[in-house]
Amino acid sequence: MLSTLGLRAGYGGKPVLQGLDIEVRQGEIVAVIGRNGVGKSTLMKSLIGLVPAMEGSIVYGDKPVEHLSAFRRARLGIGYVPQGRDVFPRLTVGENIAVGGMRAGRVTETDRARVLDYFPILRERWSQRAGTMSGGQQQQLAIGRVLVANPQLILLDEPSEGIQPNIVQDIARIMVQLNADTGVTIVLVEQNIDMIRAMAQRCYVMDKGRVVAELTREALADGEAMRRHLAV
Amino acid sequence: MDVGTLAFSALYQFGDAFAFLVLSACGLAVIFGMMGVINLAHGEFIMCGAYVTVSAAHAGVPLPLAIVLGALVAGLVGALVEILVIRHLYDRPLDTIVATWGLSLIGTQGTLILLGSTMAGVGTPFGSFTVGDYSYSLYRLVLCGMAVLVIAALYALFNWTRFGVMARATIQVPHMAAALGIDTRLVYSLTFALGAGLAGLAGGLYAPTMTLVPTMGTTFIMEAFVTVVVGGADVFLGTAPAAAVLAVVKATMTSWYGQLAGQIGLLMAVIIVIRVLPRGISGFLLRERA
Amino acid sequence: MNALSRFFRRLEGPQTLGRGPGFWIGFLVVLAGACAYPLFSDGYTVGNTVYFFTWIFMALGLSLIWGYGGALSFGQTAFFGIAGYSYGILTINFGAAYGFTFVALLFAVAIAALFAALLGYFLFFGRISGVFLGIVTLSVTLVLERFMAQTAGPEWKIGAARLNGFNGMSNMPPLTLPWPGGDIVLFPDVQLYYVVLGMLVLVYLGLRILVNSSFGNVLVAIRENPERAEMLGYDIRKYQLGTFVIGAALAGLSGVLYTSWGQYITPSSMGMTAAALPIVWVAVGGRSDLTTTLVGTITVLAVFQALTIHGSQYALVVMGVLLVLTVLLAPRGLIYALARLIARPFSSRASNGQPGDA
Amino acid sequence: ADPIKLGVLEDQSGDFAAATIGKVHAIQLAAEEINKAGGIDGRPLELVIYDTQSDNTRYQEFMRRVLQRDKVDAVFAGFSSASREAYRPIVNQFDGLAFYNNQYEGGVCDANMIVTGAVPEQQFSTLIPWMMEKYGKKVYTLAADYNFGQISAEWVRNIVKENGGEMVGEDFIPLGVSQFSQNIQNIQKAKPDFVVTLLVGTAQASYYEQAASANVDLPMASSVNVGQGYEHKRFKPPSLKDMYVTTNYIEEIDTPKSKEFVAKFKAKFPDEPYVNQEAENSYLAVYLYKQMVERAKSTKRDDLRKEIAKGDVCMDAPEGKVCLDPKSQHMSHTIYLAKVGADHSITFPKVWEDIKPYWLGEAGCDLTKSDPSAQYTPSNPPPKN
Amino acid sequence: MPMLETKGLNKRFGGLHVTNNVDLTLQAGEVHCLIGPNGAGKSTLFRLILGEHLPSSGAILFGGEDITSLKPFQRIRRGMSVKFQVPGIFKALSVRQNLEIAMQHHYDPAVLGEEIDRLLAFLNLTADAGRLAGNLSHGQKQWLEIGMAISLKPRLLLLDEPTAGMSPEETHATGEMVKRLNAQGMTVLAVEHDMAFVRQVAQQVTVLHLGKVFAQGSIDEIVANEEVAAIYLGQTTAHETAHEAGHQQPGGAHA
Ligand SMILES: Nc1ncnc2c1ncn2[C@@H]1O[C@H](COP(=O)(O)OP(=O)(O)OP(=O)(O)O)[C@@H](O)[C@H]1O
Ligand SMILES: Nc1ncnc2c1ncn2[C@@H]1O[C@H](COP(=O)(O)OP(=O)(O)OP(=O)(O)O)[C@@H](O)[C@H]1O
Ligand SMILES: NC(N)=O
Ligand SMILES: [Mg+2]
Ligand SMILES: [Mg+2]
Repeated sequence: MLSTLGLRAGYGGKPVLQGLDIEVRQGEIVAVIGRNGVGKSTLMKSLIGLVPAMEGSIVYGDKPVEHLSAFRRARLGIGYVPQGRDVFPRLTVGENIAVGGMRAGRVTETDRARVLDYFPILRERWSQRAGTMSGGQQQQLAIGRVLVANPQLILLDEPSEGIQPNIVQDIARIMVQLNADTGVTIVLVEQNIDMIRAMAQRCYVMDKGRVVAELTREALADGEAMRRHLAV
Repeated sequence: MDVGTLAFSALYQFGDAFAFLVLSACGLAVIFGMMGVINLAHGEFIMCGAYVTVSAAHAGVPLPLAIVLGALVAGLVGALVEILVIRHLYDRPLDTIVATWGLSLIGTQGTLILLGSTMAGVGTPFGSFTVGDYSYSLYRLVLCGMAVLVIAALYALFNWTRFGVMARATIQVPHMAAALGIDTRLVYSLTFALGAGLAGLAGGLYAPTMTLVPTMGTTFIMEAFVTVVVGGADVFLGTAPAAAVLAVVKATMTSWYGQLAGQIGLLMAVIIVIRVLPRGISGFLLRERA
Repeated sequence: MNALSRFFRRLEGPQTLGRGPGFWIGFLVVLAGACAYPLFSDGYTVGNTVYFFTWIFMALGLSLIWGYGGALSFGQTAFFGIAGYSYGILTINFGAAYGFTFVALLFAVAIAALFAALLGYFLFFGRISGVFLGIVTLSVTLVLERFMAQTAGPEWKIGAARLNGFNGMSNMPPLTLPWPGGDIVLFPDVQLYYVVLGMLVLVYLGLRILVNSSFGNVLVAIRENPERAEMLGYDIRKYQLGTFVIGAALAGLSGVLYTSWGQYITPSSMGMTAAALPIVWVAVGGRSDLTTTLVGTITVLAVFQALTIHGSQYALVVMGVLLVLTVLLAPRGLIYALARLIARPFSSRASNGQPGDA
Repeated sequence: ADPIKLGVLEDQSGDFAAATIGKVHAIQLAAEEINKAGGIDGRPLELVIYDTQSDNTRYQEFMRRVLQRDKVDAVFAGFSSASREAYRPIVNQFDGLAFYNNQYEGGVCDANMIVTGAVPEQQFSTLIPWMMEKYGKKVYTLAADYNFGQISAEWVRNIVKENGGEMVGEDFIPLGVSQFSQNIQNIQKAKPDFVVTLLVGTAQASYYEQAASANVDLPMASSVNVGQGYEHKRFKPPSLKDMYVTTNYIEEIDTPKSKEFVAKFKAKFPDEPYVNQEAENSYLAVYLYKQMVERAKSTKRDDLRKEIAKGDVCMDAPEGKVCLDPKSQHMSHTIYLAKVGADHSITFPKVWEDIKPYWLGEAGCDLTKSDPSAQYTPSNPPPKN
Repeated sequence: MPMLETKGLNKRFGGLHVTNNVDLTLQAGEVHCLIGPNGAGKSTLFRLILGEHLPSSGAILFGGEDITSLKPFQRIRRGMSVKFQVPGIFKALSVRQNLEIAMQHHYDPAVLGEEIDRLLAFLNLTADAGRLAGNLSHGQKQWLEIGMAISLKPRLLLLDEPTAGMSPEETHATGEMVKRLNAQGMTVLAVEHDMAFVRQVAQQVTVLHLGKVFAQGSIDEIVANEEVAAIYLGQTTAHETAHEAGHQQPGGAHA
């Protein structure tokens, strides 16, 4: 479904990702973990195309996409929830959702209703400007905005950040449910171990722009092993 | 003189000032108000629209069509300018001051070199009508109507259509819009072209009533900037009320104390409005944090 | 020696590009060249160079307000004009004897600064920022221009000085140095050149000290993120006001020097075109550094003048093209780009800690 | 022989270009003719031309340059009065000689200046009484709100009063204003017999189109339009219908000298849209200079002034005979009353010959006796001595 | 005397009553955590305390002084500082300069350089000192922002989600830092969604819900509160947190 080979990408000519290989199969939920600044977000950005690949390849489906610009990749069915939310501050909640759905033409009534059922606060605040929403509300909007277009691959960059604990659990549940129902593939960057455990089937550990380990579901369950890897 | 005549003349003067402010400003409201590009070449897009309109009219194209043609050509030039220059400057809007200043020099002097220092006019259509003791130009009412129409059309475009929402999203957080599947380059080009086209429309509409010289754009530019800024960040909740407020001040001052007072009154009104509403009229209407 | 090195340390810091012995040796060489050059040149060139110099103060002031403080003032010419007219009014009324012209210079600059203080109070304590600030300052200068343009009538005079409307005010004496055995009249020639050069060096070094002080730190903090700066306990309004007044005083100094250079001041020096020019100079050089602003301003003035001389009707087109190309090819300013190019082989530090050209 | 150098500082771009490019061309034409005919006393004319871009600061830069670096013998400079005032201190400082070849508000009494343009006493003392006689005594003035407009309006006011008329209104328009709806209404309200339009710059010319489309339909009188800005060529008829202008030259003047001048001009500059008053002023100024130099056998300013002081520096210009007034160093002119018809054709209902620039001299300016440098106005005349 | 008191604090945005009669008391020297659902009004309360928003009604007392109408910078100078939810750093300036701007008026110029070095080391940013703050990773920005806040040596430190985006180890280290600062006498008010962090540092917890104070007490009391679990914690979290409370160990407990 998605794989990178020897991916190097970074900012201003300096690579952050130093030859990174991952492979995600159709319908999988794969987590990426690592300490601050190792390049997790950079990986996500280069997968969606916001950071250009300097070397190496990114294959999505069976097509190489590293030369496509971000909007083309999005139109191929990749949804991206960035770290730091990046909602459109002066658009209303409703308009944010509408923009999320544009890739697939217009948002259908059922899709919208589904997303609003996931995150009732969005329905409540449908005409509020997104920039005035609380941090956690914005995060929910950022996730909802992507789900409304029914992507085949979702890139989630620290989706739990700033969200209240019970909704974190809800999000994990929703994602797993979605994955089961529609077979959507998910790549998840997270620091929240409970969320990883609740969602991920597999996990890459990153350090200094490389994958340094891969953990199976069993290893994920083992708290000690996780802790060791995160302390690299 | 009876009250009806006086009332009509006051209304006419207000409408006339309002139309000039709105039509001067609407293209800039898109390019500067929405996109954040400080477009000092705005006047040259207006001039372009006027020149094309008049040239077409001289060539026998009916005036309404010639005006549309003026707007279209200005829009095309806008698209070209966007692709060649502006596109590279979105992340540093202040630098657009210098770039568009340069474009303005090129536009003005280039026109002078290519087309000479003046162009013959086409004359104002529709003739005049009389109310009480005064006779008025009918075309001025048309301008007024066009101003209202343009505002309504823009409001509809940006709030009710897909393109409008896309454009606003793109301008607010471009990388995220791209990541959601919007062709942001295209949206930018189209939006800029729209702004340039609106400027061209203003030029085309005013062309029959004005001297045609390469520097004619400068007579619009101060009014345009002032209206857009007093309006504030939101194009339509801002520009229209700003133009209305400023038109009242300008028309009143002009009729009482003359054109100088009108001009100074306009500028003072700007200073006072911004002092009272530091983020413009729409900033006040849409109070928000962030 | 210690005091000297302490002095030099205050001239350097993250807020200015030129650093280290290499830069200062270069500075002294350029300064020596500037001092020596009138000896090898003709009166016209010297007078013309003074003319270029007169504008630099305004550019440096704008660099401070805009480049460092992040507040785009589109109305520096208002202070330029106020000081220019003040100088005219004072000297026409009180003459040039006993070095009064320099007293008038100080008064004129002070009047501009005072006006800036009032305006700045109104602006910054009213929390006006961004483009709003630009438009208000532009409006102020345009009001002054429109007003002065219509003062042609004989009723518009202050003492013996007719304001003289759009035609402008003339007949004021040039700057005059009191000198034993006859005052030296500073026509645009060698004497005036040295006086203005001296002022320039003082202002440049003074501003370097200012921007590299803790004041300068706060200034760039306000530029980057005013809310955060306030949340660090700084009363940003006062810093902005202070900067605005200093920048205005420098614009005023330009105004006085310009007025005495050509014995003429006109409302159009406060008009739209005049108001945009300083922004162009500063932006082309690289607004967030004093040195690039200084060099950039001279470069733009000289290049544009040369183009006008040699380019006939194509001059303005070529200027326009050059401006567009500069912005596209040298995102942080022409002089900045050149400086980086020159500095690169000499210092590895240059690439460190400098914003990337993203 | 050494060439005689003439500096030419005119606005070939910017706001004033439309009225000024022709001035440069006229000077080039005159210089070419003179050089073909052997120059001035055998010395060829060499022009040093700079484009002042309608920018006062450029006048200051380049006036210094032509005088100090290029060391020209005389300078032909300036369209707007502001530009003239900008360079005048510099001409004074270097004691140069400058020709101002533009009609203007009058009053410059300056030993370093020679003015070939017409002044209000020439244009208004002819125009206004004629108009009052023909159309009536109620006058409305619409003028540019700066020195030229204000001082010209003062002249109009005074002349109207002297002739027993009444000013029913005056409106001043800041430069650059292009919208006139309110002024049009003011004029209709005042019901004048005719309107004096002293509008300057390309923006203000829009008045005519706007007044016509509102059907104002009043006769107009002007000292500056048509002759300078050839508005009758730029606007569609009949917006300038019944416009009367006193001018010392326009290309429609139907004399052999004039026709010859226009023919030569159009042959050399086929793209020139119009040969206006200032072009002719500039053209004759070059010949005037030639004559003075030849008589003085010198290019020194003081020698030339001695010739001027004799009071017989005259020549046959395309407009007719002109002479230089020694007291003010201004020019006498043939003043043509041009009438714009409904189809924008020009007729000349009246011609006044040899109208002198009398005011400065009568008011007390005498450049044969002293070397002042000032500009006076009727309400601020020279000190009487 | 309490360090901070809010009395009947109200804030409305249009029809939205975001802060509803909040009475909050912070004793000097305590670490107080503010929790509550998204949109409960926590960040808004911070902005009210800092003076970024003015309350619709009510009063704020700081060290006994009524500061309700003071400007933000005046409040900061009286001894508070803040780390915002969204990092507010000087993006185009170097990391070092960010700290210098924060610290320059709080340290003797002679030792300023060393103090900055020390703080950089503490924040794990020594290697990044010369880089532009805007180019840091999200977590690094959080650290920098925290560093700027504590470098003012405030009496009251306000932290809005200080550990968002941090790994468990870093979260734990942040908690230890808060405790250390507290031991030195700093009063801390922190907003957090990470219950492990709250448990690690909080001496007092206030739950905000729909703009009102919903519950108050020790972390154990709060976790035991069924209603809080229902609106905020969710069942498993409440359970796990209570469970892990038994054997606290570094970096061990996570929401
Ligand atoms: N815009 C940028 N320009 C330059 N360098 C950057 C930029 N964004 C991030 N970096 C650098 O790239 C490296 C990786 O950053 P990235 O954001 O991918 O880290 P991360 O693993 O997501 O960290 P975190 O957990 O803190 O979010 C860091 O060293 C960071 O400083
Ligand atoms: N300017 C505003 N206009 C309208 N509503 C606003 C504004 N600012 C905040 N709100 C609303 O006030 C409520 C409280 O927001 P606040 O940011 O204080 O929440 P919070 O408790 O910090 O939440 P989170 O945990 O998600 O950060 C939210 O519902 C938000 O949408
Ligand atoms: N001389 C003029 N018309 O300004
Ligand atoms: Mg990240
Ligand atoms: Mg919050």
